[in-house]
Amino acid sequence: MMAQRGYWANLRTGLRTVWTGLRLTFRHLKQARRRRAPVPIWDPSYFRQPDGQVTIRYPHEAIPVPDTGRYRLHNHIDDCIGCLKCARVCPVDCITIETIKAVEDLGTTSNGQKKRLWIARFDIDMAKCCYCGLCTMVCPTECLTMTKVHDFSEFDRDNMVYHFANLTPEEAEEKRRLAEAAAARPTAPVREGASEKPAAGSGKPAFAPRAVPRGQSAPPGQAGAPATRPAFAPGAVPGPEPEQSGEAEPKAETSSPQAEERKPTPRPFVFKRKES
Amino acid sequence: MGSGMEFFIALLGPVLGVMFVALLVASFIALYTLAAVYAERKVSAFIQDRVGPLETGPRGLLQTVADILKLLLKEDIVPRMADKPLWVVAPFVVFSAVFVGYAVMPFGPELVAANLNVGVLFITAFAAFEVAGLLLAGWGSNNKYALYGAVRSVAQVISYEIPAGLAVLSVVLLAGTLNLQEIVLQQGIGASGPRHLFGLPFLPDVSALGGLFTWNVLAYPHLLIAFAIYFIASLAEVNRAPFDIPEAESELVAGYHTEYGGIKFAFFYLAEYGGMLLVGLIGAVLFLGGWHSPLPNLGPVRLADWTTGPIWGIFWLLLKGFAAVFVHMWARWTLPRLRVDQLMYLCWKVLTPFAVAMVVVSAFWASWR
Amino acid sequence: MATVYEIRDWIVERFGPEGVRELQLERVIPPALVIDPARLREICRFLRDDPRLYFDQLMCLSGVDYGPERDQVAVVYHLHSTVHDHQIALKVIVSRSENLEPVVNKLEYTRIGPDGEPIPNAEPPEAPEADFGEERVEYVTEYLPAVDTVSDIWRTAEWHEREAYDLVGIAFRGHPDLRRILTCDDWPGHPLRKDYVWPEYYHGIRVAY
Amino acid sequence: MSTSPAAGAARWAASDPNRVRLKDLRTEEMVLNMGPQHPSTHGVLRLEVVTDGEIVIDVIPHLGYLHRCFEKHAESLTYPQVIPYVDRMDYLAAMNNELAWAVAVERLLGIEEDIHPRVQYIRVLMAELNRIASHLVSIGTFGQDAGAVTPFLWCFRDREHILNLFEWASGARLLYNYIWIGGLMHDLPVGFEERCREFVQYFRPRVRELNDLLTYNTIFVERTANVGVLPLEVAINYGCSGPMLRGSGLRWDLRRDDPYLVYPDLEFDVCVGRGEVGTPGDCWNRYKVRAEEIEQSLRIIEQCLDQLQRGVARRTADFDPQKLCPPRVVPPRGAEVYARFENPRGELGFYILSDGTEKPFRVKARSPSFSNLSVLPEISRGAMLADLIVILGSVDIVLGEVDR
Repeated sequence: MMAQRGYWANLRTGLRTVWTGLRLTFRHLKQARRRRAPVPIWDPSYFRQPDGQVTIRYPHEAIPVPDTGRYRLHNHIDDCIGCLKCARVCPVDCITIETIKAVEDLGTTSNGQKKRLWIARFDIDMAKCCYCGLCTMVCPTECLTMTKVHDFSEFDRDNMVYHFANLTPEEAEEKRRLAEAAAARPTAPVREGASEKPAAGSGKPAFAPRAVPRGQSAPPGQAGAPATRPAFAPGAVPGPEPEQSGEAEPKAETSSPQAEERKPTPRPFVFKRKES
Repeated sequence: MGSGMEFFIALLGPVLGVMFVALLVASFIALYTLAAVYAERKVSAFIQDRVGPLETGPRGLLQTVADILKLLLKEDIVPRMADKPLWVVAPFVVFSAVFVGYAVMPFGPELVAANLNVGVLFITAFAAFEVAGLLLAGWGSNNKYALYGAVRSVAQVISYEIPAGLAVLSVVLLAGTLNLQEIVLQQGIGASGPRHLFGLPFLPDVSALGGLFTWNVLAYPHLLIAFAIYFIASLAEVNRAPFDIPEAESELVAGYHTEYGGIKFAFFYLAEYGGMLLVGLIGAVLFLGGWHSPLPNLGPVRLADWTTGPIWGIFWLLLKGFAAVFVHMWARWTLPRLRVDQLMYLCWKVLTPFAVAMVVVSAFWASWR
Repeated sequence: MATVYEIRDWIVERFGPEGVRELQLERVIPPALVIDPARLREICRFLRDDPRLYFDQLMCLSGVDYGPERDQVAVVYHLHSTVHDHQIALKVIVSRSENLEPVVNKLEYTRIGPDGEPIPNAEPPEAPEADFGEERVEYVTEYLPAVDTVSDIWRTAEWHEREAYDLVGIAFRGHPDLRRILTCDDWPGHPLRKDYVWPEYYHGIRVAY
Repeated sequence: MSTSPAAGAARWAASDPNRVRLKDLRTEEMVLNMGPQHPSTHGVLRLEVVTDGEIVIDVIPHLGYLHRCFEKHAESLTYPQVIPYVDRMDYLAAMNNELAWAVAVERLLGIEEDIHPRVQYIRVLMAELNRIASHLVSIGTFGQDAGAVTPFLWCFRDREHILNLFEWASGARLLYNYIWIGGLMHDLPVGFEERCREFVQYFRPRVRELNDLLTYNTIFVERTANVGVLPLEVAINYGCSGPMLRGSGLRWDLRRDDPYLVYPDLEFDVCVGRGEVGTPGDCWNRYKVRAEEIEQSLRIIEQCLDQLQRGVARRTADFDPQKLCPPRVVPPRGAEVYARFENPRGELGFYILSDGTEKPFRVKARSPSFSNLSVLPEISRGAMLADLIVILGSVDIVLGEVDR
């Protein structure tokens, strides 16, 4: 194999190319005295930085994220009209929205659209999010945006669920009551993703034993917490309206300590999720 | 320092003295390894346009200390199917083989732990013994990758002993001694007998000049080729790229030390870096004037005289050794890895013939002189 | 470069009118010939070796399940000639429920508890230390619709046929190594079947989602 | 979990899909399991290697460790929603995948010809940039497989600039969802074309540097030339494509031979393995094809930039590529298409069958790596263990695409 070009020619080529390589790497070794500044790509000097070290010392310095950067989602809930378009377009179903029909006037969004629904729940599971940005593109009021925040790691996966709704559970319950009273027909909350299996609490009792202890241990000082949870208890007969007592109500909470206890809520698995 | 140490040895007896020196050398190797690992990381980083360790300590200097602490604190896991005695003893065999080599290394005038008259033989013998440890490690791990690494390393070391040995032989023939200290002494000021520039009798005698010109590679120019051969072979002996076939990361994961962790792995590391320095030092002793200064006496400016002494000796020798280590690193981060058969080709068909030629030249030179 | 009509005519000329059952042109890119499953191998060999055609490359082999209503599965071969630079699609449509072929290649997996009873997969273990039981593996025979293999004509087909077997559940008669390729060896069912039931547990691991 | 040996053995049996049985081996043979966790399998691929010493007797690849059933997902998603999933197939060349999916669906809809020229040029520009990025990874990891670590990091250094460009244009660094059916997510940011041109200028010397360090290095040549020779007829029969096929000497590039978008208007050479060193079809020639394709891609990029800055695809105020996308993608019932595209790794084909709804009835992705990998056992028998790594590196697989 080596004797392809003759012994001496090979030897000469070998020495030459090895020397070329060594010279090249030595040049880089010398260049290491200089280093690139972490300039953004839109800076005209981006490709005119000196040769040398290129590493960015990340926590200390970072390349600025462009304005188009698609990272953490943010919802400006005041502008949300609860149209569910984002939840429907999401390929991974990481957005969960519950709305309640409003009887009173909710005003308009900042771009003049009429708001008709209370947003009892607007959760985005950023752990599931695939950052495709489709939800921000379909949003009619442009309230759902992807921000430039890209470093938001958490120790607990549950903290990756972001709650954007601005109603407390009590408020949500009241709105729901009002809505039911106002309308002759019952307005069950629309729950995207879980719509096929309404009684999730009764459908999967197997998960309840895991759900309850974790929820209890999380907020130790909360007196009211256990009261909302009996629907999850093992073997408990689901209430007459498991949807509201077991599912919807605790989920509509927004404050963070209570947020933890509703995380283990079983999410019924359905492969075909978006039946139109 | 030399005389102080002699006094010390005479006072406390040879055993204690040997232990002290051993401890000194061992702690030196450990400290040097810490520095060398750091240097390797920095060199590789700079070659690759990176910054290297920076966060632990000032300029990342404590990174290797942190790593060694991590290794020391790690759980000592023995694979269930391993051949335990062999597996346990292997890293220590490997390290000892390297460590023993330092015993005969002349660090300065009168500064040698064991002034053996067969020092060259001793050092090459023990360098070859290292492979026994690697084989134990590979076999004892009971891991196929480790076994591959061990077998490859045995094949490699056996091949590379030959050109390396021949290159050493070409020096020994000219020096007429196997004593490392004497070989060094011949290469500087105070060398007995005339020593002509480039070994040619019509050129001036440089034995009084000292410095660079009395080194073997300049006194006998063909030894430059011998030195190159020795250097390449020594790269292979310590399993460094482009001859890191036994631990080829992309093929054999980590070769013979795949299964090792914690303190045992640290010993392999010590052995590797200790070995790098050792082969560099041997090269310096045999070819580059050992602990002699490269600065010549120029008339009244007696640079060679001024820069000779025990401290200077350690300084110059280590400088030469570190330079060799740097070249090892430089080559490692430049060149791809050879395949086993290509390594054999390089050894048997390129290096060995040239080494034989150098021995022949040396033999003629020695008899003619 | 031959047109699809020419190709059809040549096949018909060689294999008779039953050789090509249908020519699909409308909204089908590239045009497809529905051919007789029984003569698939002959036709493929002809397509590859005939100097006018030289379909030397099988670009893609796709298994398609038309669902239980239509009760058919198809294998679609997209052929291409690097010599003449023309393309064609071949389709073989076979029944989904008749003339099934037994395939003994699937591992059935059960967990046997300490009492010797199989542990149902529905419940995850309470704690990691709990006895998870032993695994028992059995071979079972499946009955699948079958098509002749073309893996000896185009070697591309070897893996693509394995994939079609794995995901769509089509057996390939004469395939040298018909194993599952993408899913695990003991995966239940064939995921791209339209009536596929998504399992909730696999080896006691919840796989939903 | 039970820790008794019997239970362990049973567990082993269930998760032991080894093809080679101990009783089938000769005495001197040994089975080496390479992967799924191995530095050189480029992901989670398992190779069951039967070896006789250093010689490889047989290789049996085991796939599927990264299988997520893309095709099943695609059946339950609308056409535009599939794009993020397509991104994740060949995650090193997401733009090319998106382009392939978008054009395939456009062909299914019959609107392929109506795409705005600026959209087309931007797509080609992005695809070629991503081809460079992908080839850089391929070359770098190939060098690393051969033991040279430095080229790998140099390649990544330059790839970073491309990713920065992509992030600027699309907002994401790796999985872009930028090329949409009928249009794009948005227009290029102002100044993008200039920066792109600077990138080309910056990058050309870096390619030369890379050639100096790696391509013509004797050790590298010795390691790769005449290793894993893939004869042309075998390559065609196994359905190899892309640099695999061109490395074997066939001048075959879908951008030229089955063109899509504006590729017919662009000037570029199709690089083939010429056997400059070694023989056509060996690892070095496959590598070289990739290295040369980088330069051809730079040429294409320059032509695209000419058009985007001054030519038919100039920036106009009213250009909104998002508005060009059809609001609902519903192909006619029974329509089916097999569309193929030149990805960095070869021919990416999508077979899409529509049932007249918003969701495809069946999608089959013919991924280049899948077919390219299938030839691995054929060309690595008789090679040495170290060669197997190099051959695998030269096939340049992306497991996300092999397993889908």
